[in-house]
Amino acid sequence: MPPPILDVRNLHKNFGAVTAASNINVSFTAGETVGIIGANGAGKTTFVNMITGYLKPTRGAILYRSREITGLPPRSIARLGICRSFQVSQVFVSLSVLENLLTAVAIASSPGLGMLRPLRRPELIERAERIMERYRIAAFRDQLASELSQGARKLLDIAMAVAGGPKILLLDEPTSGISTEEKQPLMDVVMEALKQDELTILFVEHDMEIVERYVDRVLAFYQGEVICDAPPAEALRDPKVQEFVIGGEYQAGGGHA
Amino acid sequence: METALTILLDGLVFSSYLFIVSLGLTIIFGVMKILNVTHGSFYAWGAYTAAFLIGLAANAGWPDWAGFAIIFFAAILVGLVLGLILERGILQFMYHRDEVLIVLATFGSFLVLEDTILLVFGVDPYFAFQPMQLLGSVELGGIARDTYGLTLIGLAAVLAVTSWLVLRRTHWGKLLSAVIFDRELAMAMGLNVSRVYIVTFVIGAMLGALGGAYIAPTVSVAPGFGVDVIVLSFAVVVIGGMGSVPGAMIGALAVGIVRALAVHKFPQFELFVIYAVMATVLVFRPEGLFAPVKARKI
Amino acid sequence: MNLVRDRTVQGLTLALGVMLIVSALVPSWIVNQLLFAFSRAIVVLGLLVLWRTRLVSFGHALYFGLGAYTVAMTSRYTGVNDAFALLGAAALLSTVVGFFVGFIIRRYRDIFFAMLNLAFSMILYGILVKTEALGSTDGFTIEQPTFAGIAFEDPSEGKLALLCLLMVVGWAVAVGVQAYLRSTLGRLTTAIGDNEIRVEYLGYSAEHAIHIKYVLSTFLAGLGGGFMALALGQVDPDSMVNWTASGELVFVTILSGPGSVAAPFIGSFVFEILRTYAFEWMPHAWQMIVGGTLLIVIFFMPGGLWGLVSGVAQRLTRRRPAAAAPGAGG
Amino acid sequence: MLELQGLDVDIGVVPVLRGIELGVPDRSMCGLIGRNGAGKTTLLRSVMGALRARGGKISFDAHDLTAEPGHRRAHVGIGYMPEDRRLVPDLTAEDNILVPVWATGVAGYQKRLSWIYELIPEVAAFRARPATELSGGQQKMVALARALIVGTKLLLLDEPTEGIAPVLARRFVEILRDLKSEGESVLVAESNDKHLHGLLDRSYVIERGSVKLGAA
Amino acid sequence: QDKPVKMSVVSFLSGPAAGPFGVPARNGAEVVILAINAGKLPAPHNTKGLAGRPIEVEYIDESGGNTKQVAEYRNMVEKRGVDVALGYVSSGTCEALTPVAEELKKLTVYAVCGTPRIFEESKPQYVFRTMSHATSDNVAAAYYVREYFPKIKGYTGINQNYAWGQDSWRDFDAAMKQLTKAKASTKLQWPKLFQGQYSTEISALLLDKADLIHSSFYDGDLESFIFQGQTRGLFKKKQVVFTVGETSVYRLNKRMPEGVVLGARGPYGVIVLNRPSALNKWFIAAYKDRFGSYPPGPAYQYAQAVLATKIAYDAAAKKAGAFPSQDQVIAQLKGAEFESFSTHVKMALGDGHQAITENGYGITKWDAKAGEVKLEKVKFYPAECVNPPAGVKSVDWINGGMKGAKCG
Ligand SMILES: Nc1ncnc2c1ncn2[C@@H]1O[C@H](COP(=O)(O)OP(=O)(O)OP(=O)(O)O)[C@@H](O)[C@H]1O
Ligand SMILES: Nc1ncnc2c1ncn2[C@@H]1O[C@H](COP(=O)(O)OP(=O)(O)OP(=O)(O)O)[C@@H](O)[C@H]1O
Ligand SMILES: [Mg+2]
Ligand SMILES: [Mg+2]
Repeated sequence: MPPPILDVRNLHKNFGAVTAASNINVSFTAGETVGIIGANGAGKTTFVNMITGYLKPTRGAILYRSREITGLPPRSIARLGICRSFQVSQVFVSLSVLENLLTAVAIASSPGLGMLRPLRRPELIERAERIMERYRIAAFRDQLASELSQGARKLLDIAMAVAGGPKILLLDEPTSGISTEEKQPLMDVVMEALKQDELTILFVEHDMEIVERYVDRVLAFYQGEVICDAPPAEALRDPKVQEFVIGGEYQAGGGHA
Repeated sequence: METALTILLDGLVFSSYLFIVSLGLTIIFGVMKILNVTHGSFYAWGAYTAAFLIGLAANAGWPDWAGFAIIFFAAILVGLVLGLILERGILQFMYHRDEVLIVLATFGSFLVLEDTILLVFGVDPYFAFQPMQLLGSVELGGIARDTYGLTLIGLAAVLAVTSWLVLRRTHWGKLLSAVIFDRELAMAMGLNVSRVYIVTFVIGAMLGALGGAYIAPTVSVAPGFGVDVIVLSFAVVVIGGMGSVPGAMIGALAVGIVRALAVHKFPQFELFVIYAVMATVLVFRPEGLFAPVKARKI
Repeated sequence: MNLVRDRTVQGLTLALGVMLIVSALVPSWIVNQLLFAFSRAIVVLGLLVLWRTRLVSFGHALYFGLGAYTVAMTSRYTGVNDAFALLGAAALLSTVVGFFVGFIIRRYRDIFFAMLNLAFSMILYGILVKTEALGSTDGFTIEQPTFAGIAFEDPSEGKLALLCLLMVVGWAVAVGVQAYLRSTLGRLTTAIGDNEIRVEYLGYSAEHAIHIKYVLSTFLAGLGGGFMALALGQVDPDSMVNWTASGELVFVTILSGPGSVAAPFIGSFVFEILRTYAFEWMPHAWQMIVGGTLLIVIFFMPGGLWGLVSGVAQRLTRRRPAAAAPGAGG
Repeated sequence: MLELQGLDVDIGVVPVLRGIELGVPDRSMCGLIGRNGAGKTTLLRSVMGALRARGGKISFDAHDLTAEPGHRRAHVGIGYMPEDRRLVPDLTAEDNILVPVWATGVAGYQKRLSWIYELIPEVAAFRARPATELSGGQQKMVALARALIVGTKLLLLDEPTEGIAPVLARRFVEILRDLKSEGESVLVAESNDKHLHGLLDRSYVIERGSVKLGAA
Repeated sequence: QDKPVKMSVVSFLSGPAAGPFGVPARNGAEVVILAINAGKLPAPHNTKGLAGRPIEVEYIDESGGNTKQVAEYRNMVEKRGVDVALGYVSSGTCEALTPVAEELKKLTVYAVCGTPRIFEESKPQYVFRTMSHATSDNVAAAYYVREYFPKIKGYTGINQNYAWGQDSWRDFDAAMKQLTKAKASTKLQWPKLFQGQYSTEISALLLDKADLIHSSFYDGDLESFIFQGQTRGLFKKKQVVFTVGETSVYRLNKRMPEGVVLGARGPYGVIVLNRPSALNKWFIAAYKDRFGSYPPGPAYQYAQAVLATKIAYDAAAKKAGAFPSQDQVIAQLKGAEFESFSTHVKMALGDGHQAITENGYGITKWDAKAGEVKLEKVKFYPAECVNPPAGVKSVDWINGGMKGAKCG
């Protein structure tokens, strides 16, 4: 078995009396696609936040390629290749969609003094445009991000996370707010990128169809604990998962049935 | 021991003064997110109006205590008139603009109002000493103190308690939080936001004017009266955490007492005290002592 | 990086050429106004850089004054009296101070950024006012400088030489700032103003970027202050370090508009002229005119003077009055 | 109950809604279904008075709301749940729910509040916690409760099930069903009708700023 | 038709110093200028205009700081072509303008200013000052204290925290050290300019063991300090010396505390109210006629500057036999000696560019019958007693034991 790319050991997080993470021990191998599910308030975002350096765990350690990254600031973690999208989209509202992506691409490709090179370089623009195509936001190329609808903003948010060429990608509810027609195409795109680049993807998801279809492995959270860590077929039939996350039996094909 | 008492009293008097002049500023900032430079004009106009009316009353043979009534009347009058003119005439068109532009708009209004004073009241100073004279002095800690100055402490306390009660103990305060956080949402929840803004701004203006009007009897009211108060009250408000009433109180106390200590013990450092306290607080607590809660972003 | 083809740079270069000729022809009071205006414009350029990140400093008179005082003190106490050396010292000192203060300042945003700058500037103000060796409230006068060893007998020739130097330096810093604003780091400016969390997660430190920006602005403020000191032949804390001086700088920034690196030069000149005439027409109510103008600019000219100019130009050439302000100049 | 006639709305200079014709009859549940950027949020915000109509008419219960100031909506019994929750961070969950009560000054809200807590017991559990601390989904529940407290006649819900775990989404649907049986009118904007299937009396499809009546 | 002489009169027309200082100063100048243009000054100055040409005057605001004044001065001279720049209250502004005046070669007559440095540190050709500098105020104050309050054991000061206050204290302290055995307090109060609130300072002064307080307050701050101190009995408990207190006398009237030592920065205002010279009587009457009050010190000081200018122009015209050039006027003003409205003025220092005059102090006393504040124990010290001799720097002069003082 290959060594884990990301290793989470004994992670705890308390907010006052609330325990948002309790004794989490998981590790991920390169190229894995992991779906994180759980009830609202179960601690999914907190888990993502700790890995990406936004929150400092109360206890425990996070190792990336055997190197401890616990407590590093987000930018260092991002530079290591751990990128993320957000539950509430974080985009540059007064820049156009193109400029949003250009910024993301440029930062990733210009370390140090490279930051002094012009932003609007043809090679960067080309890359940004490719990403826009892929994430179906090319139509909004010159629109300001503040003018985008919630869903389009979400797409942009994800595109920016991917733009940096990550090794590990964490997506917090990537498909929420995206209309059904767009959900699967979007995930297809993301997954395709993954397969090419040997990316590890962790994504928080409430839509079990998406989970079932795209992930290799499911982590289910409940009250800060991992209650299930198994392949999707198994996890979605787990009684605890059914009780606390799905709220009943899981029926393939979703609520339509 | 006596010196300690004197320092404490001096500190309290000066703190009260600071608190009274900063309260309106912090309330307006707290609710409307406007750093209101015209606060200095309200202050000056309050002082001028009070001094002018007290002078008139004295000439008309009114009793000296009428001065107290006039002070409050002047504050209400100035707050109402200037507050409405400014809010309706200028600020209401600016709420969607950048915070900093609003500051500058109030700065522009301040410059205009400052010269209007010159045109209306002339350059000669006004004196309205009657109320201070009436109250005389008392001996405390071995030295005479003017009673009027001590009433400042009372006024500050009353204002502090009242505003705290209104903001913390009534639903008003919580509704204000809603407006502060998000205008559109507050409106959707049924709140008449423009009325809230008008009322807040007028109350803030009245408090500013009251500061000036209440100080007027102790000073020579001359042009430029409102200029220094701006920086002073900004400093207090920043130390306390902008928009926080208890913050303004603690900020005023900190500055007032440290300053009294400096004046008595190391007068050569007096000038730095306010900014030193401000810089120190900000270095350790970037948003002031009582920072407002931020929304969770991620 | 192709600055030569940048329209703004071309325009600036053309303007420099024209101005170099014009300045030799105008009466000497205009030369003075130009000196004051362009000295201030360099400072305003720095504020513009900050404003692009929605940071406004109510305390840049700190660096402006520091630059001016460096010039005054150096010439008074060291005997060095060459414009190049003096200006170099001014820019250097304020940059160094800006660098250290920057470690604290860079953590602040919005109104707090503005106010903390104010606090620092008021500390310098307090020190100057209190210290007799620094001239106290009276400040200092400064002698006519030499220019790389060349001394001008006639003071008005000296002024003209200073203006030429100022315009060349002004051109250079404007081009430099333009290059910076086009760079990734400079473009990060608006992004940081919008959303720092995202900048962090893209792998860059917003504080770091702000620090660089801040130091750049302090460099410009010190340089502008140095020029101002030489132009005036005088420094004093009230008109150079007090909060009102900072307010004036911000005022000119707003008046100019953030649209272009050329804007500060136009805005500052208009400001100088405005103030001169306001003072002449209404000697005791000139503030009213200045204040009124500020209100008019804020209300009716959101992009400042530059917005006005480019707005007209755009209406003539393009169909949509596009999102003018922050993105322009590229 | 709610009637939109020929509604045109611009944001800035961009026309976003065009000639909207839409009606929510008494005691009915209507869906407004459309893809990202179709204009759902814009439509609801227009009804709430946050955006001014350039043309057309909004009437509610025989009131003409088109020209009424925005804050009147809550007074006449319209509750609104924005898509991005927007809880006041320094208030507790319960205070957030009560904001519209204080703003409109309606009396006797206690009964309705305990009814809401019965309806969504999750909220009762964290009612005393500051809104900042709640997770995204938890905030969503509070926002629904807040809409319910004054929305006695009509509810406007913007993507209520977005970001909600399936277990809770099911509860939401149940809640909506309960509301319907209580006689409330509801207009729900969703990007799909997966969860709402079978609940809707009417469903409108919105596309690029125009609506048409879809299959119920 | 003769071209008029363009004169700008600069003083504080806005800001806190306007009411107590700037506006009376401007008014004093105006009274004299109107009289000059009408040829109505008492003899021997009853010729029309400056060397026969009328004065065209513009009044300029001095507020806004030195830098702004420098810019404005240039506009005045280069843009508007002013012939004489006259006025200026602030020392800093005078210091700032001197090199500019030299550069532009423009006759500039400072009416007030405090600092002695202008003519001690350089030798300007185009700049004059027609009243004595601040050193004489404080030296005279120290003499006065020695004479009338010999029992003083200690003294302290409350002065505005800027150059004016600092210089005033430094000179007074140095002179006291030379003239008395009294000890200076270690706790001096340096409140900020325009602070307005002095309750803490007053407490500290009351607690200080020193029995005499020196203060160079002069504007709104002076009056605020008086109100607050009076209520707390400060002026009864301590002997206070206000070196520029005269500016407030007419306005405060009954509110002026009794028993306070007042100066007027020289023989001006209330201190010379009773001097019987024709010029003084004319000036008081003309001022009162136009502005309804007695002329305070600043009015005298500006009037004196205008008069000096006229005298120089007229003398130069006489000598040249035609309308004089600027250089000819300057030659006449240099080292001139003349009777001004209230005193004898001698342009004795700074190579004939800096005036010296006598300096006087008195003690306030409310005259209930007249309804006016009167000064008691008025004492004048001759010009050569309180001013350094030519060529010696004031500070060195005081610290060196005031050598060469002729106190008669
Ligand atoms: N900054 C914070 N302060 C206090 N409590 C917090 C904070 N952040 C999260 N919590 C609490 O921690 C718990 C876990 O929150 P988290 O945001 O991780 O949930 P989640 O699983 O992402 O839920 P959702 O699906 O609703 O987004 C919640 O009870 C939440 O209230
Ligand atoms: N401020 C704005 N300026 C210009 N156009 C805007 C602005 N806000 C929104 N729009 C445009 O209006 C259209 C409708 O947006 P709206 O937010 O109503 O969509 P939505 O249906 O709610 O989408 P979603 O499901 O993604 O939330 C979008 O195309 C969007 O780009
Ligand atoms: Mg979450
Ligand atoms: Mg929407």
